[in-house]
Amino acid sequence: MAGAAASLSIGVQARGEPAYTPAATVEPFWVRALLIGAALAFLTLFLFIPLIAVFAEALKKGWDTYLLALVEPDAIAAIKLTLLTAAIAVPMNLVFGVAAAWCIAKFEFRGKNILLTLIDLPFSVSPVIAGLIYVLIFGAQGWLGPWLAEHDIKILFAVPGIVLATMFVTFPFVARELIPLMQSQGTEEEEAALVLGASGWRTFWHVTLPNIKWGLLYGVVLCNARAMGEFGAVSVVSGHIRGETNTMPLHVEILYNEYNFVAAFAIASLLALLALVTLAIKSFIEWRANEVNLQPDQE
Amino acid sequence: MSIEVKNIHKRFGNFIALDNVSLNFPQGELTALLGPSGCGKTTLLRIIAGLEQADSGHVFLDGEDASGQHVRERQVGFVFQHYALFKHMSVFENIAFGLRVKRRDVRPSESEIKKKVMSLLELVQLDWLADRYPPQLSGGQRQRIALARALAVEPRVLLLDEPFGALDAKVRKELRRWLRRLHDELHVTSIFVTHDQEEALEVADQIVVMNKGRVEQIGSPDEVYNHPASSFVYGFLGNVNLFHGRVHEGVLDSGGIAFDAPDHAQAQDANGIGFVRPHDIEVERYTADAEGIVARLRRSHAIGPLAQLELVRADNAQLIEAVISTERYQHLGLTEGETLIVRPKRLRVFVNESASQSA
Amino acid sequence: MSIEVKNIHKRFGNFIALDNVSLNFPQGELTALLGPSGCGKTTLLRIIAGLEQADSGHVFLDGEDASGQHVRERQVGFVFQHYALFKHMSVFENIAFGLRVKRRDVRPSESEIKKKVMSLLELVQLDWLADRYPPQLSGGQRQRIALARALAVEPRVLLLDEPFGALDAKVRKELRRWLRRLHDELHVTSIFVTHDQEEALEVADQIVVMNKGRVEQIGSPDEVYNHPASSFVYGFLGNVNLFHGRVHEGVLDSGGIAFDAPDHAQAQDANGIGFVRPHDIEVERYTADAEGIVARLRRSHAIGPLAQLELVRADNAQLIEAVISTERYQHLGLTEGETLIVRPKRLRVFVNESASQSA
Amino acid sequence: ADVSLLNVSYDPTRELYQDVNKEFAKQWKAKTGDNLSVKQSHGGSGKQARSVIDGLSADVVTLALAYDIDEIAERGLLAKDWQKRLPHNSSPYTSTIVFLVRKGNPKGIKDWNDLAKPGVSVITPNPKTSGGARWNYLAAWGFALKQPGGSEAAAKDFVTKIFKNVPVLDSGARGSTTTFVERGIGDVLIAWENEAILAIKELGPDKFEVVAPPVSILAEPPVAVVDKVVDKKGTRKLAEAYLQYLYTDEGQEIAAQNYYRPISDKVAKKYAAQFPKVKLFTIDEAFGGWSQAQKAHFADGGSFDQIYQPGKK
Amino acid sequence: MASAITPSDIKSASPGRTSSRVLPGFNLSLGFTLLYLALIVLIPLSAVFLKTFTMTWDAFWTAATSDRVLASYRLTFGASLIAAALNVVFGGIVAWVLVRYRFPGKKVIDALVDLPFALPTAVAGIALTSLYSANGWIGRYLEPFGIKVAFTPLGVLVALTFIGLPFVVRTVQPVLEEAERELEEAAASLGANRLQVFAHVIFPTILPALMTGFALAFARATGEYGSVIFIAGNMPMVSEITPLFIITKLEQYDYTGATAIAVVMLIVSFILLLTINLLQAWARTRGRAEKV
Ligand SMILES: Nc1ncnc2c1ncn2[C@@H]1O[C@H](COP(=O)(O)OP(=O)(O)OP(=O)(O)O)[C@@H](O)[C@H]1O
Ligand SMILES: Nc1ncnc2c1ncn2[C@@H]1O[C@H](COP(=O)(O)OP(=O)(O)OP(=O)(O)O)[C@@H](O)[C@H]1O
Ligand SMILES: [Mg+2]
Ligand SMILES: [Mg+2]
Ligand SMILES: O=S(=O)([O-])[O-]
Repeated sequence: MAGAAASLSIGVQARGEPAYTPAATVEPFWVRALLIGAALAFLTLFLFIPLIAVFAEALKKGWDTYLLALVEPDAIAAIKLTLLTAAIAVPMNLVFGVAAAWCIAKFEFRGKNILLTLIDLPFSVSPVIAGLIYVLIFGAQGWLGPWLAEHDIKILFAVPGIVLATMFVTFPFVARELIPLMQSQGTEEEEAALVLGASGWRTFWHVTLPNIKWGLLYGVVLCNARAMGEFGAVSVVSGHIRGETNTMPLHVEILYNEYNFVAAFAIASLLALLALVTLAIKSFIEWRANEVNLQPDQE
Repeated sequence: MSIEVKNIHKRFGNFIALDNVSLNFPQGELTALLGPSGCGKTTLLRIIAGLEQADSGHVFLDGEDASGQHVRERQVGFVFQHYALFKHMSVFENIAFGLRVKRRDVRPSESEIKKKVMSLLELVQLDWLADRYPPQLSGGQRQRIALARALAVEPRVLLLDEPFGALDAKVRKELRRWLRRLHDELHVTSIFVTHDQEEALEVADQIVVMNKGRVEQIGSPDEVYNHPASSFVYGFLGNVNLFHGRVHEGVLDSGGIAFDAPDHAQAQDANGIGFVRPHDIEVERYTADAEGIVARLRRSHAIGPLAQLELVRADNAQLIEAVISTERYQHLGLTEGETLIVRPKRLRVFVNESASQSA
Repeated sequence: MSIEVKNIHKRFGNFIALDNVSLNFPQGELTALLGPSGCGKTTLLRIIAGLEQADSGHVFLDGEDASGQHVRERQVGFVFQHYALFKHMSVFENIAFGLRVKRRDVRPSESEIKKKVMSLLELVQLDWLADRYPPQLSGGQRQRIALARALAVEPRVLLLDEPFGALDAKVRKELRRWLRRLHDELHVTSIFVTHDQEEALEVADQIVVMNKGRVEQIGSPDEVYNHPASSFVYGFLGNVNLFHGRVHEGVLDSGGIAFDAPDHAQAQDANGIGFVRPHDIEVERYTADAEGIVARLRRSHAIGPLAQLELVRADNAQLIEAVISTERYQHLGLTEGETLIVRPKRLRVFVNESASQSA
Repeated sequence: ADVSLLNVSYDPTRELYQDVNKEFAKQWKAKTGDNLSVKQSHGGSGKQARSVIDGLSADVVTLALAYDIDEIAERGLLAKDWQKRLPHNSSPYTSTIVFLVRKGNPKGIKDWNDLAKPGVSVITPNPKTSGGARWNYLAAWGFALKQPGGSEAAAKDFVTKIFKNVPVLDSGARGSTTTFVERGIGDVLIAWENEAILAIKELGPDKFEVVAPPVSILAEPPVAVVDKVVDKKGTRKLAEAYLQYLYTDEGQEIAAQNYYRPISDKVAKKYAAQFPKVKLFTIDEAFGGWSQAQKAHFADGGSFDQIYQPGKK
Repeated sequence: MASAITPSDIKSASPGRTSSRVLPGFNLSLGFTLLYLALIVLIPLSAVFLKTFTMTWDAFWTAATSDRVLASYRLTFGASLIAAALNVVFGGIVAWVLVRYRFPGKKVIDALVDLPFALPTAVAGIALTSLYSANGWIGRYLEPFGIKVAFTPLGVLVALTFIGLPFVVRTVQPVLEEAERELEEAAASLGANRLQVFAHVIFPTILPALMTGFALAFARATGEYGSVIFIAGNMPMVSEITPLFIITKLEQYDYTGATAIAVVMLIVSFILLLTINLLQAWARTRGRAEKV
């Protein structure tokens, strides 16, 4: 999902109203109304109603049923697994994202564009294929399968496989958020710090990091949302063992298949809630970034 | 501390940014690096600071070869055109940064740091801004903070890359005078880059004029302005009128009028250009017998001490700019459209562009 | 065509950007709108163009009320500070744009358009750039193309909002002269906005000085420079030395030295400030019996026709800037550090800030 | 001690094995003192078999059809003659294929013939991915063969007609049930008997009814211990006991309670009322066994690929 | 992805310069980047290609171009194309409305546009299915008109439109935000009416972003699985998408068949990415030239 990053980089930029809306470049009222109407209708049909539906279904039988569905042991196990997966995949991609952004944004070297393309690659690979590749490598019939079996190392149908697939799918998020941000910031502040005698690490911690922290946080937040929500890739490598290798999205599917719709939507609503919290955090980050960075730069 | 660079070469890909540059920056002086955009000023400054690596050549700080030293160790103060203040740190923290990142054994105590920072803030006259953040400052204020930050670590030299380039004309003028005063107070060896000749002339003790990666001239403001070593320097350092013509045995013939060119006594019918600054042009009412160039006054305006005249030569319709004192202007009672006699008081002839170096 | 604005008011939220502005822009003249940042220059220009709506008041183009007209219909040429060229169109297409979007019945044929565009390109001396795209042009070239584009639709008036604001000092100077010449050729009623007083003084026929949404003064460059209507105008139009003191019956007493203030014969021990331009200050060697202010020459530099002197008053350590001709400077043989006598040749006293209007 | 077992099964057996596991664990605890937890994994039968092949360490597999376990055996995970190791072809319970229709049976569906009528909308999963769907398919095919003058060609024609009436092809049995029940699509759902009864119980006793066709197929979902896995994990004894348990009276009772037809006559009699009388034919007699059926009908280019080409005009 | 709008070439974007190797950590960061990239992305992806090398060309060709697979390509790429186009139109309008107009609830809408990024696809699939099926909240109003959405190719389109929505909005939005209002004013002062301003000034400005958004939405849509399988109906030859087909192949123990199709999809992804990057490079050169 290449686009995520797009939204990201935008995320931390000024998203204010235009300074003024002078008469000369404004459409007649009816055109405005028509366009706003079209936009709202489209969004209602494709965004709002589905979102409301999730919660409506989840609460169909009241709060008690809803809460009960969330504390059911298998649900808890799924939530735990999802959290664990995200807790591993996100920091890994975070470290990667920072390293990649550092070398790409702050240095010139040959092959940079190829590197950028390769970093984007997982965005456009079908999640199903993302799962398939791990089956081909770690499956009992795959390259490393026999060796792994011999050494009793479990990757596929176990947590490592799920984490790997998640890492693959969420691979570019942080990097893609940071690269444009760091590029636009240039290197002057780092150079200033070095001239003042700061070491490399100090420069990074005290100068670079504070400058990218909102972008970084935003990248992490979206990476996390996607890591917790991934279905296709994880479905292929999970094995669907109840209470063991089911992540939340998979658990949703299972509950759904057990005619347990309320519980399915309850878990789904948890994920939707996560998405909403993500968006709220994102909005907050944008707001903060505007507050902090985009104060009148010239007076 | 003195700075010396020797035989510096620097390329970017195929582009030669610095071509065998050797310079001396004397102890305690304020030197301007002046030249058109892209001539390599920034590159040279960055090489001195250690922010860039020269392809060959050496940088000596206080006589000691610094080429191998990391920027961290060179103890230079660097002021960037766009300030490069740390946006997330307060003014105070910005200035304190250089002190706080010192190795523990040489790091001053917090109270010393505080004293130092406050005294620097006083020096740049902005002590009331200590708690602000850079985005809350005006451009001029930011630049002064950037300077204070550079000074905090007691640099051996101060390097400023177009420090006022991002400011508007009025602030710029104010700040350059302020910089001069500051320098007079501190006497740190300083180099500052500019492409504004007025700025260089007004502020610097010494000016280095660069062009296309080479040094064209080095000298005091008076020297480079009044005795330019090349036609390039002449043209770059102020407005100038050009009289194209042929030089023969010490005389430039431009459109039938003869100008003395004593430098070129041995020239034999060579192409030559006479350079005259607008204020080196004498103007008087036309009289039939007066010697000089006949020109029509197209436009004039006299505001303040000087009057600007735009004249058109009667013979070849070339434009001549002249500057005379407003007193004289009023005394002459000139009106636009009238015909005048124009005479260069001082003219410098360069034969051929390529020969200009030897001229 | 003449332009008149009457009783224009404009607010943004609670902020009053224009406060009852009434102005007349005579046919065929080039008027500069001059004032500090934020004083409402751009707002006024945009209201005249129809890009912005005034809260109240009227705009008359050629005597005809245009307040209800859309910018499309006003036939004004507008030139923006950042050029606002269409990046995806070639220079040719940019200039042709205004012609091509005309209603079919009044649209010229392609060959006419071509002729017109080429003649405009010649006018701005850039006919060799027709096929380039804006990103491939220098700032000065872009601005000239923007002007040609505005001229293509044969506007009745030309409005320029800091047309040279984005250019660097040298190009800026060149271009403003070029603009003046162009205007002399075309004689389109033009208004241009600037906050650079030098630019206004050099180029305009008439200058409107604005401050805080109001008009401070309107007049020829000479009038506003030499006879400022208010202390604000005095200060804004050039460097100035201030002598604070008390005015009593036609005399300003500043630090024990008396200055004539004939405008304020009836003032009774009021606060007053004397304004003196640097070139209105006379300087001579110190002699015990000479009348005037005693000051030390802190710094001087004489490049070109004028010498700048930075003096420090002996009595109150205030800074005085003086400008004298280089000839006189050399004649006096001044050296930094010596003590001089300083005398304002011309001084204008304003009593109290609030009373300055009546002064 | 704590011991565990992984039972990889197909979709409709969730409820069955939940009950089995509970009871068996109780018994096992009583017998050995060990705390047993049986892990369950459910999905389409084919997908589950593939997971096992790819390394999902199932101690036992309890799938929809023998062919899937054959595939596992093919990869050497268990002996090829696995089906002989437990009684009754390793199928501790059987089932058949019936119809679920909307209350009152508005389309009057009684028999397979009714599914082929134009205007009847039929829901069944995709035989390529669903074991249940293959039973459905073969049931219809077998029915046609058994009709007077029945031939392969006639059967193909008949099944083609039925699939013309199929508007949605879910990937698993459960998906189809949801489509029929929740989405309200279709007039009739071809389903496992146990699925149909369960659906009525879980989703709407007053909305649906089961229609048993006079003739249908005897579905024998097989179970097996995965040798490779149990040997490695040392759980063979436990796994075998687990499967044996299915054949005990208790096991049979649980199966019957979950609407699987028990093989024990005793239990069968007890629950006879719950299962409609249907004449059942076996896959061996109608198709010559699973591998033959698979090859002829579901492999690429098989009969299903030939008849089901809705995109083609 | 942001790359569209954010030139990877620093020279054009940054106030400073980047040549300086004075900054530390280049080798470390690049080394780690390459290593991690190789381990997580490159080596695993190469497995797919290597697997197909075990097939003969004929086998590959048969597997990748059987009628059913071809039909799934048609559906996947066709629906993705239409969904991306829909998103270009409506996403463009949404972006425009969000940037240019003020109306109640705007902030909320702006935030919610990212929902499809963050919402798990399976949840989206289930929710959309229950809404658009004949007895769903929305479907029941379409049913009388004979419009069936769920379990038809139309359903696939709905799901793909849902997941692609943010791409166009989020690539166009910043471009519109940064578009100089002055350009429009210049055009208006030259006599252009609003429609002409749009056609000649605004549209060309946002065109590259629209195209990038389109390509991104399209790329994402072709690979989408989770949200589609619930709503598609998955009828072979009719509503079976390619990723599902890969899964189907797998479930028939046909690994090589699955990889063959995967390779086709990967190659399409590569080409798409390349297109996107070329688009960006193009936008970038325009951006860079501006600084001349
Ligand atoms: N990293 C780089 N890669 C390629 N070329 C470079 C690089 N840095 C500088 N140059 C080129 O080297 C030349 C000199 O650059 P430099 O920045 O030193 O010029 P300058 O004199 O400071 O100009 P300006 O007044 O515009 O700042 C320029 O032509 C510039 O384009
Ligand atoms: N749309 C707006 N909303 C709020 N305030 C505005 C708006 N437009 C202009 N202003 C304010 O109105 C005042 C006048 O603005 P204007 O742009 O006319 O000033 P200016 O004289 O052109 O200044 P500058 O020299 O900086 O361009 C300023 O204080 C500005 O902040
Ligand atoms: Mg530079
Ligand atoms: Mg303005
Ligand atoms: O679970 S099934 O294989 O019967 O669909």
